[in-house]
Amino acid sequence: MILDVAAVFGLAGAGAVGLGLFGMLANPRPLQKVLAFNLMGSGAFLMFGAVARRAAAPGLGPDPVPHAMVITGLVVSFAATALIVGLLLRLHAVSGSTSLKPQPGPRRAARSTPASKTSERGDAA
Amino acid sequence: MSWALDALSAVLIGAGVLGFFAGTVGLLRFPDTLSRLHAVTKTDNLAVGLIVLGLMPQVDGVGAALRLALVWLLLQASGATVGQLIAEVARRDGAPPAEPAASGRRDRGPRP
Amino acid sequence: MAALMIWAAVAIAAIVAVGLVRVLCGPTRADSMMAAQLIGTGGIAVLLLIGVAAGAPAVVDVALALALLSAFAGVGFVLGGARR
Amino acid sequence: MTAWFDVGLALMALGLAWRAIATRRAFDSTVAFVIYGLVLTIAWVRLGAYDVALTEAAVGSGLTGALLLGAAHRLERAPADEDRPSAPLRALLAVACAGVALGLGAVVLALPQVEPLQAVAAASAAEATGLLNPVNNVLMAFRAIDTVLEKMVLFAALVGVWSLAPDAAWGRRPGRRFPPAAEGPLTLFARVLPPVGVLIAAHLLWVGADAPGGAFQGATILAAMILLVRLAGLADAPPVSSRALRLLIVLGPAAFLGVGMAGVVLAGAPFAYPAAHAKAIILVVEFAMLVSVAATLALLVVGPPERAQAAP
Repeated sequence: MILDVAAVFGLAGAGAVGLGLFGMLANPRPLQKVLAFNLMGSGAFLMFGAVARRAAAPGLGPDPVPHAMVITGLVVSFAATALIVGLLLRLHAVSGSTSLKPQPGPRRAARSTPASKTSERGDAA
Repeated sequence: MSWALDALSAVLIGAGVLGFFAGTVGLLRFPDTLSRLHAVTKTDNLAVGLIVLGLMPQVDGVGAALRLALVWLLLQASGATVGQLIAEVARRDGAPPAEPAASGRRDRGPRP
Repeated sequence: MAALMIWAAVAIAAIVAVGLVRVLCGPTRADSMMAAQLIGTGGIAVLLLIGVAAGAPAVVDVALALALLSAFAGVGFVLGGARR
Repeated sequence: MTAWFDVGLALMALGLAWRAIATRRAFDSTVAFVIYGLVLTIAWVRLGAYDVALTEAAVGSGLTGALLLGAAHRLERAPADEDRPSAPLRALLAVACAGVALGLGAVVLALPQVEPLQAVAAASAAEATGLLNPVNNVLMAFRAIDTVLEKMVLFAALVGVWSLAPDAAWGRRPGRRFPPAAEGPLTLFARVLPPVGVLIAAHLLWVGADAPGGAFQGATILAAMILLVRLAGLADAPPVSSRALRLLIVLGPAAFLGVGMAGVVLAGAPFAYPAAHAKAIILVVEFAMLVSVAATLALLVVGPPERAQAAP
């Protein structure tokens, strides 16, 4: 067991995955769930960083393949976050709430007819 | 000649660290939001400036030194703007200025 | 010289962390934004110091990007907080 | 000395992560998350991953922060609507999540020091492409298909976000209109900063061939500049039905795909580059991606069209 840069930040990554998972399961607010999901992702990326550092060759620096994968992963998680935030805002605009539980009835009947169709299509995607 | 440059760097970087220290002391000790803002925006910009000056003799090439200077210039501009905007938020959220006489001087941030 | 830069970076990180704890507990929104501003400048100073100490000019580019984006984040905070 | 620095940095990151999930107000969570991103940027520099540090600074804290802040502001008055799990259930969840974290931690500690087979492969690709930055070699040559798919994901996400527009707003300008602010520090700033940002983006694209940087990092900075101009009310986004805008968005992925397919004819395999012109081709593709990705990222933050009437 070596406690060097890789181990320290790898452990921090493991901690961030745990915290993110807990936030996603235990926090009742959807926006904070999204945020916790991002925390989980960044923890996983940090562990990738530890792996890359462990494969460092003298004179070459850390393994570039995990780094490239983390960059791709950051972009993809941003895209997913943008999509889910869009869904959340649309749901709020249509139903006046961000709950995923079935509502007793649409609160704004006038606006919900064309729009709820859109949000369902979005949910399935 | 290089020992003189090293000594200059050491003095400037040390002064920069002191600047950050002073800013944080102000942040911890000042009573109201606007004076805390004053402490953060002013001393930190000065401290980064000192550190950048101290690092300039340590990098090779004019390009690298210019990029260091650019970092500081960007921070100056953004510190000035964001400081003003934060003061506006503080005012809207109802933070009272400490003393009416002094506040006029206090909440005006540095110009870019 | 590199050792001195690392020491300075550690000192600034510690100072900023102390200030951060204070400000994060602060009551108003302006205090939270100040926290972001403080760690933005402090983080850039730390990056410049460890970058030059390690002889990695790329870190100055990271600091440049951070300086641009910290301004952007600051404006975002304010527009979230102030302009209705 | 540096070991303690790393430990302190890691503890700071975990403390901020805790604050991001534990506070009640969405605004406070988001601020903690943005600062967490800044701390992670320094952590990536310590890990020697300068390319990732640039991306984390730009995307992890910059753009994601802007996106979440905007959403937090708009959901500020939303009622708390899901039920909080009961205390025993939360304790159980905490134990389970701690178990996951401990298991992952054990895996990290058990990682062996290995021979970098892939590092050698990617570094040797430098001779074929003429790029000296190993990470960009991986992104543009060694695993180019991943990078193409990543652009497709961005594109698909934008299509998804736009499809959330209400029928009445379809084809109009996306997002809300920010009225021009009174002449002040913000408008001055939004006029002075973008030219500097464009320069830095171009610099990152250019040095990306041989040093950390590249099209994606440059694109993020461009996107941030576009958003800054919009936040200051100096310009509005074009309507989503605009043909020029759509061409701009498709340009980068199309160029990359086209060059990749042309590789079948010119170099004998998809996403292979003719060795003599590899660097020039990669730079052209990266420039096309810079423009497209910047537009796509900015539009993802802005959101779907939602104004039923044309802007007043």
